[in-house]
Amino acid sequence: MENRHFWQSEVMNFGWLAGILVVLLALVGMVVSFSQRGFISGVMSEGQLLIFLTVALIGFVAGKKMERQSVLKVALWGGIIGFVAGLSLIVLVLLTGIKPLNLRSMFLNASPQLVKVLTFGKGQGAGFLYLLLLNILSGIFGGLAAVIPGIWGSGLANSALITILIGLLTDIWKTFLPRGVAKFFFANKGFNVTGFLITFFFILAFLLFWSLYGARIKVSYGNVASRQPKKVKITWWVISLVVLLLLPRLVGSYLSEVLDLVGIYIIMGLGLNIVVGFAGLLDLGYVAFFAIGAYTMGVFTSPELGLFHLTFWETLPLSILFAVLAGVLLGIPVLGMRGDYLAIVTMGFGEIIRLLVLSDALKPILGGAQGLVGIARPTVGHIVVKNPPQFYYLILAGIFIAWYVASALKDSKLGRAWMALREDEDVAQAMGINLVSIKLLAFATGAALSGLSGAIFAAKLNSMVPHSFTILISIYVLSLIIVGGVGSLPGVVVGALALIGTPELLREFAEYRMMIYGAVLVGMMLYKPEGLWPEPARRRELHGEEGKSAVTASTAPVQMSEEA
Amino acid sequence: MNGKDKGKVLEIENLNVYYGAIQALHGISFYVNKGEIVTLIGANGAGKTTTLRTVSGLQRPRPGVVRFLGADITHVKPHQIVKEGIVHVPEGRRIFSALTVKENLEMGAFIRTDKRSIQESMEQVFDHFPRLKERLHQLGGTLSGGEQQMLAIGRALMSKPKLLLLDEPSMGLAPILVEEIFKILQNINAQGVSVLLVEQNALMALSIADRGYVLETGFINIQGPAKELLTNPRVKAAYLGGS
Amino acid sequence: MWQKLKSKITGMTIVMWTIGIVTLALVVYGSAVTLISGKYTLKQWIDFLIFGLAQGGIYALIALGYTQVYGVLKMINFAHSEVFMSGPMIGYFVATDLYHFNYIDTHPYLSILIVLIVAMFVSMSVAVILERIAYRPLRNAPRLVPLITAIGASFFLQYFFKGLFGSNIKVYPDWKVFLGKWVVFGQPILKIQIIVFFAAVLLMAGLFSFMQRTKTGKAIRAVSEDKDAAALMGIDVDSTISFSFALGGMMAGAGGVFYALMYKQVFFLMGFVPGIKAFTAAVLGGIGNVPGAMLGGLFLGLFEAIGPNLFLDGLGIPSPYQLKDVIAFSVLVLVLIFRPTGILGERLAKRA
Amino acid sequence: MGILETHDATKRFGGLVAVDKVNIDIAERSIYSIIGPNGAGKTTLFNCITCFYTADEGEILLDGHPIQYLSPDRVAHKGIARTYQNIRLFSNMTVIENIMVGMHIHTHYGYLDALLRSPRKKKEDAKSVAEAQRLLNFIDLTGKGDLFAKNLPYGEQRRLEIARALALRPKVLLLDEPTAGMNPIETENTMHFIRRLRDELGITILLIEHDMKVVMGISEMITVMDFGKVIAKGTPDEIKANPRVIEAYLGHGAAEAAA
Repeated sequence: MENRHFWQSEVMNFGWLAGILVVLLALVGMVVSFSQRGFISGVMSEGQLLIFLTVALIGFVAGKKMERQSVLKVALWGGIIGFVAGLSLIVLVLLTGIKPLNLRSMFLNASPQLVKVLTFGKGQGAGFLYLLLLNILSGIFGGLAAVIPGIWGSGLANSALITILIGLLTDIWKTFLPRGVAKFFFANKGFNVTGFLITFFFILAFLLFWSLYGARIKVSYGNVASRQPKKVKITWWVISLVVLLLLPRLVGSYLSEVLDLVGIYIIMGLGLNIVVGFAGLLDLGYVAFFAIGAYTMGVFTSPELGLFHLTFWETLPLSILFAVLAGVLLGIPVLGMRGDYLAIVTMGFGEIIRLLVLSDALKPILGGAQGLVGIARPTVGHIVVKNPPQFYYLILAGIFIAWYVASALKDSKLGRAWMALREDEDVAQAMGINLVSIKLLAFATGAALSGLSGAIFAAKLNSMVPHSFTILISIYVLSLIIVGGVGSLPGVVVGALALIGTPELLREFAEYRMMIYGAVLVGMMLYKPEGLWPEPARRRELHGEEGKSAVTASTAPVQMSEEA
Repeated sequence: MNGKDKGKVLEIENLNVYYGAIQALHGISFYVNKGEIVTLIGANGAGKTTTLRTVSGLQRPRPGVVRFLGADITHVKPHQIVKEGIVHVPEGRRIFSALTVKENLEMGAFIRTDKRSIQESMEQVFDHFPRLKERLHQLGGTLSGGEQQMLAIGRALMSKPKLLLLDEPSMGLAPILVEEIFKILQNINAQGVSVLLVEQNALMALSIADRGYVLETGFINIQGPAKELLTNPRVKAAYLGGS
Repeated sequence: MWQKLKSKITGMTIVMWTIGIVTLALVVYGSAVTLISGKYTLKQWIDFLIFGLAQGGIYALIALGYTQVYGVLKMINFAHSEVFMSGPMIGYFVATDLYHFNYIDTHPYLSILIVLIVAMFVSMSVAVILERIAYRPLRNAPRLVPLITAIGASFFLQYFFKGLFGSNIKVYPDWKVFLGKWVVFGQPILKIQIIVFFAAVLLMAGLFSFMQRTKTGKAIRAVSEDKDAAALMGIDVDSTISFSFALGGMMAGAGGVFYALMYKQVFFLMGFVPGIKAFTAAVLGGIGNVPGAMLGGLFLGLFEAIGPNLFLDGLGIPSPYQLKDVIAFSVLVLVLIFRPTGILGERLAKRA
Repeated sequence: MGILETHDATKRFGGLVAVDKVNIDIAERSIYSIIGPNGAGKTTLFNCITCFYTADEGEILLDGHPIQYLSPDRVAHKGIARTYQNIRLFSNMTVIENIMVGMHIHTHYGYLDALLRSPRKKKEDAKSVAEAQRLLNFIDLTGKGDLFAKNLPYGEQRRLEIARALALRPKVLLLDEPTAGMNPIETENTMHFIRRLRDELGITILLIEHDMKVVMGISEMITVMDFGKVIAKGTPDEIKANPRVIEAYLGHGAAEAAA
């Protein structure tokens, strides 16, 4: 260490990393795009926040890595990291200014707006100083959050994160909160300064309070819960049910639309979770069944083709039936395949279905590239379900069905057989489990739920085009399962809210959605493969083990390699 | 014999190794002197292979220390440990079946660059195992079990090791071949290579070794000069089939 | 014997064989109809053939990357299609600059070499970085984990490039020397297709002899077979794996430039379809097998170039060319069902 | 005629004949051991009997009926269960779930029952849980049902694997080195346990084992394999005295030493 040059030292590695990351964030366009939104009105936009958050994160990681060092040294490191990151951005700004280089001919986003955002609109002198200072502060903040012992450090980090989350979703709060309160906290775009400070310090205070008294509160609540477990449980159920039922009224039409979309993905997610999560069969052609469900709905109800004239409710079982048939048909050839082969073949299937739908060859029955219009709306009594809040209830019913199916099957011999299949196919077979039938049942059940979801989707849109059924849908669903926690039912909901809901609320995200999903998939697999909301059993086990045997956790991979 | 008291080549101290929740080695310690043949004997699952894998860096101890010629190599990567001078002939031979015999031997000399001295080493290997020369351009996978074992040992010698780790060289071989291979091992040892030999075939192993350790479920329970172990009643009962 | 046979026939095998036989019958029938109708002239068939060879050469170059990585890690590098895309994408900026300085017209061969080297270098770097960040930490994780990472990395890279360079289709400049046709045995043939085919073959031959002759090549083969044993020989397994990613990346980068020369355009999603097809080619030839990948690539290219006109047309399907990707994917599925080890792959004994 | 027989069972891998015309004949309610050096083909024979591999030649008869062409799950239905040399539990499932997977074929309800949570499903599942608990008691793991299998200590994992096999209610239980990696006391307990399986549950046991003390102590009949072939067969006393066995299994020198 001693004889290495400073520029090659560890802190500089972190510094370069931070520098490269922020420059890439700028070049990829996220910084500018997010800057349309304010975080703290007039002080910092979300684009700028993104930079500082990144720097703070790197500072945090660096701080964690040198936990035993003195606080002062960590702060110095954080500062250096921030400095390097800031400097990199300044270099970027200067480069964009060099005319003959014409950076913009290559990097679309090396634009005057980027320069403006990076220099806080204050020109190169003061702007650079600002940028550098804030970067340094972020680095120091991240580093300190990592090393300050006990609740203070984690409290700082957590309250910053929570505050940021609140700030990102200001539009939602504004619709919920009374106008006066909203005005006090939030400006036209994002927080106002007082709102930000109050929120941050309130959360910090709350976290500190909780760390001091939380355990005691939990114990006393636990007493109540353990004395009357059933009562508490029922109360919770009733409350959540009421909230679920009232939700569209509370949030209005636009958010209902978002909820509908999330709901459609939850149904699909619950279905794919059976295939991937329970049975461990990685199916990337899942969108095919969604498409089949949707197209069945379209073909049988659309007056445009004029082939059939069924209603929504008459077609719904057909949608599911055809999806199931397709699930079994596509399942048979892939029975003998494992892991990656299965993934790529199912992906091929998904593409085949899409290409067939698109082709001129099948245009007379499927509508070709133009798609279908005039798909039937569901009717309940005399009510035609057509606006988002109405569809919300239909979708909610669908979710309940899907949830019920998934949880009933999971808690049965079939569910156990699937898990055994996921764990060790050969041994599962030696236990007398017929692999063919349980694999096909997994594909079929998953396909049924996807078909259901597709049918609702088609009816909701009223019209559709083949381009709605690309591989991206499969990837969305897979991502949300993984983010939520493979095999976990609540995880599907959490995953769908996070991955489908957020980008809808933060429109700026939408453009970078796939990039973020990709990064999230990689990041989850590297750092949190069990997901945000793992299966209850798994969680119980992980908690029971905390501290008791750190040994087990860290040697698990070794064992895997041994078996391989 | 040829200067077996020049000091320790390999020193193992308090080695603990885990697979998941299962502890395979419980703080074992042993050493190999320069020029010695030392054998580790024990039943299946006793931890013999794990010990060798830990010495050659394929497995990490927690905690434990492996010292080679006085230097701590506990956390050195496997390929660098080869450069230090330890070479491990794994259980089941593990020759590269899609590479020719010659290519297998070349891989053995991977860490060396001087072509001429590599050629010399190859000649030496052929001295030990003339049969390999006849099969030079055959694919490794087409060799018989005995030839594969010879190739595995020959390949290991190509790196000019100071210490040879052998895992069950007798496995799956006819007794006559086992004797031939053990004789060659003695020759190799006579040329100054120290040997750590893991064997189930306790009798054969002890008959050529200087010292031996008996490994039982991750513990070293008996140790001593090979001659003594051969007559030790407990060893006899458990591993030599005597009564 | 009969009992043995009977035991092998289950409902599933019947279904699968039915699928196979029906497919075969359709192909034969369609081809017969097309050939008898004489809809296409010999010249057209030759055009299809040459195009198929060039296309196949590109598939083969990409397929080599899948095979290299599968060899050493036994996983499908899902993001390889983005490795393929990244090279020609950056190469485009070099090519346009060269074009603006009029260098392409004055020094066509030198400038294509520059573009090629840049593209190969970029693809190589992407492949190596990918391995380092996304795969290496997961070397011992359960199989599904690195696969999901690979999928994630693939989509990340696509949209990362979209973010950096925009989503518009970028048109490669023309190399005048590659335009037009040559007359071979009285048949005019597009220059570019011939050049691409031979360049691809040359690169593959280079790679093949590298793998056979050099120490590093042998080390890659050793690592493919047995990582632990290779490490015990003193081979640095990590860097050898990196190296095979690098080789695969370079081949894909070159393939990408050829693709860009043939189709004149690059954009951020260009990798997906050639990627999955090249994977098909790798499986077709026997994944993990270098000559297999080459053979599989050429075979698939030919199949795809001739197939739609040959048998789909005969079946009376309108605009059969739309369905050429369906053919490729069907080939993948059929190969995996009936000969999962591919043309050159040997059926490995299943041992505990 | 025994409960399990092989007639000239043969399995090849390429040029290697891993199991070469092996004939064994196991009497009902007996403990039968197969011994031999590493790589002798014992585990391959197990894989042939459980139809994980299809024997290339020869017959495998259970209760006089050929089973060699069945799929592994059918063989399990017929009454053969096994454990593995390197424990293969469903490590991310709980202990009780592992056993309940073993009961799969004895849990009689279908897809619709599961979907509708029918009374029959509830009854059958309750029965399974009760039986699983009973098995847990039998292997001394009472109260550990909710732990993940991977977190049990080694000896308990071995026992759990046996319990999972017992859950299939097999006629014949194949144990692949059940005492590997155990200390003498654990080994002693395991021997006792295996005897109980036979005596209390009436199960026929086929054993691969290296520990001579175990083999000689509990088996009624022994077959010795080497290079895929049977080289000796007999009672423990006969085997102990057989010079060919001593030579193959213990090495050339041993024969002299024993002499």
